[in-house]
Amino acid sequence: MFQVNFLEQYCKGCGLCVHFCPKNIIVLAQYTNDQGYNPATINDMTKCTGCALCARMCPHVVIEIVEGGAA
Amino acid sequence: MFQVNFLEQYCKGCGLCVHFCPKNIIVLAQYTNDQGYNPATINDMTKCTGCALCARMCPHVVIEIVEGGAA
Amino acid sequence: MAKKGYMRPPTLLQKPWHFCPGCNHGIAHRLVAEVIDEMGLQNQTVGVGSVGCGVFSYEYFNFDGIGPSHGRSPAVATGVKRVLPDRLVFTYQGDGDLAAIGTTEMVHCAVRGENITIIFINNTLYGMTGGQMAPTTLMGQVTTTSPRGRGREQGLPFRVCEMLATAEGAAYVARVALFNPAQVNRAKKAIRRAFETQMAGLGFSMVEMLSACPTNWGLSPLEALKYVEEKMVPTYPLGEFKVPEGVK
Amino acid sequence: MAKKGYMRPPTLLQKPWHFCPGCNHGIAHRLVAEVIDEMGLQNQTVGVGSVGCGVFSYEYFNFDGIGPSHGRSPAVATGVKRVLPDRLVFTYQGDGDLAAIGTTEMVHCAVRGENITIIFINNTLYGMTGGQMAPTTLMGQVTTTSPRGRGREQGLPFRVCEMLATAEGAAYVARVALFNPAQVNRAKKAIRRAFETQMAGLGFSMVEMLSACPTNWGLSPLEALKYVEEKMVPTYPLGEFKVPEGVK
Amino acid sequence: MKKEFLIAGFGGQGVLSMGLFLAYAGIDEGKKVSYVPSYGAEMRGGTANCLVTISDREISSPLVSDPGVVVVMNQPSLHKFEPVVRPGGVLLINASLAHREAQRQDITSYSIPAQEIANQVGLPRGANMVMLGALLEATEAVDTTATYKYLVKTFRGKHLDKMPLNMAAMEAGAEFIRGCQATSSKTSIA
Amino acid sequence: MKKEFLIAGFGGQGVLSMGLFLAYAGIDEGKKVSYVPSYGAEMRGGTANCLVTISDREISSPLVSDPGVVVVMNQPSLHKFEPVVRPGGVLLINASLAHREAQRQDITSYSIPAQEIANQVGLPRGANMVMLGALLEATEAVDTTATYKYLVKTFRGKHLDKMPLNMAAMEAGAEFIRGCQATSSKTSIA
Amino acid sequence: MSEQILMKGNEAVAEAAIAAGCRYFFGYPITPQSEILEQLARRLPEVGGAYVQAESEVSAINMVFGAAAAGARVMTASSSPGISLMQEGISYIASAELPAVIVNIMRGAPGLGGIHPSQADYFQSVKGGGHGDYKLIVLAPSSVQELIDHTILAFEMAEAYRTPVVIFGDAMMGQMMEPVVIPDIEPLPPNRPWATTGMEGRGPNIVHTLYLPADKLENHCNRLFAKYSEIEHNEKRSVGYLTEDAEILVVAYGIMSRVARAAVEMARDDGIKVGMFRPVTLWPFPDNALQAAARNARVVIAAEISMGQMIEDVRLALGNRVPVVLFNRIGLVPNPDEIYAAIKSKAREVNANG
Amino acid sequence: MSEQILMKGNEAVAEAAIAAGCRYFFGYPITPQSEILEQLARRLPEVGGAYVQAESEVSAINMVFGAAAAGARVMTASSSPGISLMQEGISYIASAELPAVIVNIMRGAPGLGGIHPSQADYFQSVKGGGHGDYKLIVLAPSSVQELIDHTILAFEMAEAYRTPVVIFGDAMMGQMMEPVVIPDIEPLPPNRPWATTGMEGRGPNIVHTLYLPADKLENHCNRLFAKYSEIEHNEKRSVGYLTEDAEILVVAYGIMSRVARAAVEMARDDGIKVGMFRPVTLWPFPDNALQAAARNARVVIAAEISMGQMIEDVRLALGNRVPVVLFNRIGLVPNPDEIYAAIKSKAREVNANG
Ligand SMILES: Cc1ncc(C[n+]2csc(CCOP(=O)(O)OP(=O)(O)O)c2C)c(N)n1
Ligand SMILES: Cc1ncc(C[n+]2csc(CCOP(=O)(O)OP(=O)(O)O)c2C)c(N)n1
Ligand code: SF4
Ligand code: SF4
Ligand code: SF4
Ligand code: SF4
Ligand code: SF4
Ligand code: SF4
Ligand SMILES: [Mg+2]
Ligand SMILES: [Mg+2]
Repeated sequence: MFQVNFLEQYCKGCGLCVHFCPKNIIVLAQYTNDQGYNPATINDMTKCTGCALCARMCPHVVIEIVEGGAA
Repeated sequence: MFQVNFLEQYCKGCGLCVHFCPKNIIVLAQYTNDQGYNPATINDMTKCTGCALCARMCPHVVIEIVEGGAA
Repeated sequence: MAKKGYMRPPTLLQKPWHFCPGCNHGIAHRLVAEVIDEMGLQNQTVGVGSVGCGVFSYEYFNFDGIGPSHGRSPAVATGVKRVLPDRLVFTYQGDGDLAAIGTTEMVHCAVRGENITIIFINNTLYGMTGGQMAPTTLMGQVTTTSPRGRGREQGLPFRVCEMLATAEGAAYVARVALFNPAQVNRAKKAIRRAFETQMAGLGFSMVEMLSACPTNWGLSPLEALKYVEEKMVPTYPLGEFKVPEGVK
Repeated sequence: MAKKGYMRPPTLLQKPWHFCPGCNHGIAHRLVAEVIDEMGLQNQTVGVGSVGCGVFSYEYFNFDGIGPSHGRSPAVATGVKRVLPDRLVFTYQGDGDLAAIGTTEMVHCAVRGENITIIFINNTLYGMTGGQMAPTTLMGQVTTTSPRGRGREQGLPFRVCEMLATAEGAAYVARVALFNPAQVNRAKKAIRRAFETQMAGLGFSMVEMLSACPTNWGLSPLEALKYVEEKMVPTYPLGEFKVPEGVK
Repeated sequence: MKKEFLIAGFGGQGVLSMGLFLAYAGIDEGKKVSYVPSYGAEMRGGTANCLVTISDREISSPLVSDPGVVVVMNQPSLHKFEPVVRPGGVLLINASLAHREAQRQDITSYSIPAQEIANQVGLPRGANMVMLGALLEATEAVDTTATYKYLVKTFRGKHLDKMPLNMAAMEAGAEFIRGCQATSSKTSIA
Repeated sequence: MKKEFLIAGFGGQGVLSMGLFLAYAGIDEGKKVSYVPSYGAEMRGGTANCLVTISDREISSPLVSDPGVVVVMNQPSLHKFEPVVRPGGVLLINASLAHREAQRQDITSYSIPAQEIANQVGLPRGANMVMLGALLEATEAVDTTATYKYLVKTFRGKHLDKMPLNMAAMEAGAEFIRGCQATSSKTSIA
Repeated sequence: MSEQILMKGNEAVAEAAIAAGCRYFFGYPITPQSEILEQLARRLPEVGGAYVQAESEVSAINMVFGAAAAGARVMTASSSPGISLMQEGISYIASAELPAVIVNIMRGAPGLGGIHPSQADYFQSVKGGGHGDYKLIVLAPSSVQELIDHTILAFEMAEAYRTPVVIFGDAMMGQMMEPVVIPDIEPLPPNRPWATTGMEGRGPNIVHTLYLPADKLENHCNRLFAKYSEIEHNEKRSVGYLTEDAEILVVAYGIMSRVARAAVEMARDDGIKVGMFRPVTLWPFPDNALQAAARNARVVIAAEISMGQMIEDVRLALGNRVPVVLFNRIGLVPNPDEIYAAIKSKAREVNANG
Repeated sequence: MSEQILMKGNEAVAEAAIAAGCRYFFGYPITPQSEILEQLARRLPEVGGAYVQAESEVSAINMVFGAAAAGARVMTASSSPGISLMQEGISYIASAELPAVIVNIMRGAPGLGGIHPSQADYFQSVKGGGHGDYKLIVLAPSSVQELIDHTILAFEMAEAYRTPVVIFGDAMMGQMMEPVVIPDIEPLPPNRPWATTGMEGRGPNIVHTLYLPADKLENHCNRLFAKYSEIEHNEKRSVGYLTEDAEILVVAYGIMSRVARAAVEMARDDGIKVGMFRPVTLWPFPDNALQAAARNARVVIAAEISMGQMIEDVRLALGNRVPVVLFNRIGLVPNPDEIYAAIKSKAREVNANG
């Protein structure tokens, strides 16, 4: 089990994590953060494989992934 | 027959013409020109083949070679 | 990337960045930080920034940093390295900074075989100043100063790696891209090899990264990555142009 | 040289020159003048000089001439050529001028494919200022600023032709020498091809001439030619690095 | 007569073009006009704003610290610019993105759900036009007709079909203000 | 006491080192000294010259337009510098390369076949030492011993064997002057 | 076109250059002047000219050297750090007596500074940032319309005197829009018999700056300075505003003069006898006009967006007849209130000292 | 070594730098300063330092930036055109508050000019050749021994104030030889806790010059100028010679001051009441001392090898109390006779005006 944490206030909603997640579990939220962007978020954390492709592609170091985590 | 003319006052006595003349007919004079150099000169003009190798190598455009000439 | 999970590299300060959404500068920053951390060099590093969208690098990295004038980073790095030969000294430069105004400094670091590393972010234009044509702009590419698309009159794309590889003093020269996770991994390896080249004292090293500028390309972040893959790579082929013996 | 005999080319004014005895600058000047006369371009030429021992070129040539600042001749030539695209515009530069301070201007003329010609006199050092080390100085060569012989710390010889040939915009690039009459003839041919490349609008052209500086090498004029042949050529191989279709 | 308008928001919200509409309308009315956009590096991802001055006399300085009319298109701009409104001036708030009321009592303020209105009109990217219409109604800055003229200029050619919707958005903004004014007294600013 | 010496000739004739000998001798005698060489681009192939000042007092300006002593090592230098010799001063001409006598009447001049003398001494490259010896004899510029001391310094190490010939050249130059002076009256310059 | 259009200062410079017959531009991007490049990249090809983006400011100024030598009407533009890089080239252009127009849209400094409005390059252009003795004509417009008028004037002056002319703007003037009219002039093509265009029908033309014999160099400098004297005689320009009875005189140029004028108006409303003097040419500095304007002044306030540079020329013009004090801000164009406050406090002093 | 040795000015600068503990030099050849490079290329490796020949002056000054940031005592040297190329870099170094010594052995100008002695870069270094508000300490030695002493002083000042220091020489001073003594000092190694040396045991050190928020830039400039005030307070240096009763005062610096002094001596022999004032620091300019020296002056002669640059600072110091006239030559160091003649003619005027 992996816990994917988003430093939400840094996210610029670029959608790269959304695109590169092989499990298709990341989406951009409906609301906007303080910067005015729709931040990325995960609906179903259980599907996450911890592959970190999302983090690899994130240009704003928004994503950290820890094993075990809150799940 | 060729006439090799030296613009003597421009000669800096570098000796390149002396070295590259296949007929070995160019020598540096004993006297110095106004610039203080021993200018190149030819003793036996009859041996000159007009090959112009001397002029090709002269860095000061001292040498002109004309066919016929004074000989 | 054997171990799973992912943590922010400690040499990256936790701050919001000014980069636009989807800008590849952020990925490049992160990779540099990761390699420095993995090599344990945080305390031995002097980072030399530049003027361009990467201008705040010294505010984001958690190690000593210098902000030089536009294009002169390789000269500044030379000054640093001669004084501190055992430090990791690298520059972080855009294509305008490195390949236009800073050409002399770049070329002579390579020619001298100066023992520094250049991290080179090629996004085909001057990002920070609003998207003007750079020497690296692709043929036909529209920018604010090539409004009809770059034509022959405006020159031809400058292939920096190919040029610098001709310098005997250049030890490691590679071009990588950041348009998908595999490329990002490769890019990271190249940075590591470049830094290893330097720490082994083997001479000049450079990693060019083909990098997306969604804002000035007028593309979405995703389209911009595709543009890198489909438009940039044909002009700027990827690969290692020079690898020193000790690092293979 | 089919016809025998030899006359001063009319585009060379008849004046004493400041060059030292045996200096190859004189030969280079003469060759440029000969080609321009043979091509009938005296009235269509704008010569762009430089700062170095060739600084007085505009006083020796009998055509329009410009004396720019040190190293910037390719930029000046670009300015001229853009205004007068049908003129023959060439620069005459030493290795310090071209390959050190003027690197950016040179590289970008090649990268842009600017339709000008560079005549490049490589004598491995700064002649005019008294023989300091240049980027082109040979390994081990003693100069006033490499008093122990150039070592690795002082960098490695800069092979300009090889580097510029990587630029797509560079159409004709050749390295010749002046150490004997056969080489001088070859050098002249290269100048002719470079000028033809330009007049045909094919892009950037350059002829590098390995050139003796007896004064600063501390050699006799003859020894200096030998030095070019035996010491310079191995580091700077002669040949045509790029020849455009139209000129072959 | 001299009026200054500060319009602020995110880049991309059409803040700068609102300013241009105003300025051109001013020129059309024979007024002196100046326009100062924010620009450069700090624009990116951050706020954009512009300051428009419309005056009967030569404009000495294009900059003022206390503009009479301020339009804020988002929350950060509200924070930043509410304090600078000239006492007695007008503050127009895009309530769709700025989620609080004005705090000052010495100015007239309007909270306008510009996005919602724009959506209703059928021009979802027209929140700025809604705000512009509101501004014209709330301040009598320039004649609305003058603005429409510039609108025509802007959209002439292939975008002319967008004219009606844009005018509708402006009108909806104006209508919103009229609704508000029915309940409060309108402040005219000098 | 302040004396200025101008020494001029082709580059390579040892002109600059003659000046150095003088200057060091001056230092050795506790005098103030300055030395200004010509330099740079126009040196090449052209003339070289240096101006040495030796003085009891602080030297205000290292440049003078009318040096008391002038040595010309070749014809062009004779042309150029004969006119500048201070009236009453001394002009020493290397007659081997300057093929005319001095024309001025208000100075003392010596024509010295320096090359021939050097050849005789067996130091063909020592024309400058011949002229130096002549200069010292003709002007009492500095003590000859002081000059010898510097000579020792210069040649110490592997060139010491060259000392005697150099001293002989100087002595031959001095001797030539003494010969001349036997027929004219010597002018001491201040 | 005589219609009023709203234009950014930078775009206005570009359009004015085209109106003045400039067909060649060489430059390198830098905020806050890049719109000059962008506009000319679009426009020059349309009018048969060439926009060349140089690889650096050093290259740009040397391309200008070449194009001017080849007889073209030519311009470059940059902002403070870029202008610093041009200093060697500018010295060469001045020495070679080439006509050229150089636009400096000044920004925050020193170093990288920022992109703020600034007037801190006064010393550089007015006193001499390059090596050696030379002068540049420096024009200081204060509105977008004046940016246009001065750009046209700059080309005329450059050509009349064969000398480089600098136009000063700042980040705000470059960016702000005002309604302008671009005059419909028909400039003659450049007439330069000395230009290096290929020597058809004449002897060789040479453009250079090397004067090895000392007397040649001295002659050259004296000749240059004779020309500069002529320029000083002919071209000093300034604008006074309510100076007649002014006991307090504010001296300011460029954007700052507009702020100063607004402050003067505010203070006049309070009955303070204050006027404004605005140098339009910074070199030649309008010293006589300033002396006249300061006739009744008891204090002079030099107002600058710098740590005090123009103030030296104000002091040189006025000697120690009247105290000259500095009002300055950095990084921004101040509000008229601030200068107004400075005027008021000086007015109190003046009254206190009777 | 305390023995007197004969040394060229250029070599003396090099040796003095080594004595001052400078171990890094970055430079590019140019006549008439190349002997500084050549001497340091020989000597620095002997003392464990590094001589790096830069590929241009632009690179050289930026290498200096890097080495100074990395904590080293560092120098560069050039001559007029080369110094022009350094202007951007100098503005950065001043803004970043890096200690560095920059030697300018001035030569004929503008443009390529020549290799003559010159003092025509006064405006460039004293007023500001780079962009923005900054000041450089400028020292003007007048003998080879002073070149040594001032080089050592320059390193001390650079370090004390964290600011670049310029040393002015000219072609003659660089080339002429005088007997000198190199002082045997033992400078401490540089102590720079702010240097970017790798952050072992502390947080990151940053050296930069970007201040985007306007208030940050304004603070930065105010802070810089507070430091400059301190320097103005502490470091003004000058030498007077027979100024007490001088009715004519010659003001000259560097090599020109020696010529002026000789002329003053000649005129004193004629009974003319003339003195000399020599600024040693050109910035900060010793205005107070000049005012004192000119107390009794009825005319002041500014003597320069330029078309008149220092004369502006003389005028600024003296206001319009006394006429200030220019004596100048270009391309050469004049003979004392020439200044003597100028003094004599002024003496006649002064007497005529009684
Ligand atoms: C001397 C100088 N010239 C120009 C500039 C303006 N400038 C700042 S960043 C930049 C270009 C940046 O482009 P690049 O290096 O490609 O970086 P990017 O922003 O694209 O990452 C320019 C031209 C400057 N700061 N200094
Ligand atoms: C900006 C500037 N820097 C340095 C110089 C000094 N300088 C004059 S010629 C020259 C080097 C000439 O060397 P090179 O170009 O190789 O020509 P060469 O004399 O060897 O033929 C230098 C450094 C200068 N004139 N201007
Ligand atoms: S770690 Fe992998 S699976 Fe999990 S969210 Fe990220 S990309 Fe998707
Ligand atoms: S990649 Fe990063 S910045 Fe982009 S949407 Fe995902 S978390 Fe946000
Ligand atoms: S032409 Fe040939 S043969 Fe005649 S002198 Fe010259 S080199 Fe000798
Ligand atoms: S090659 Fe020319 S310069 Fe040399 S010796 Fe012969 S004629 Fe004279
Ligand atoms: S402008 Fe381009 S390069 Fe710069 S931050 Fe934005 S996306 Fe990145
Ligand atoms: S110094 Fe060398 S390159 Fe210069 S003229 Fe003399 S020989 Fe030729
Ligand atoms: Mg870029
Ligand atoms: Mg060379």
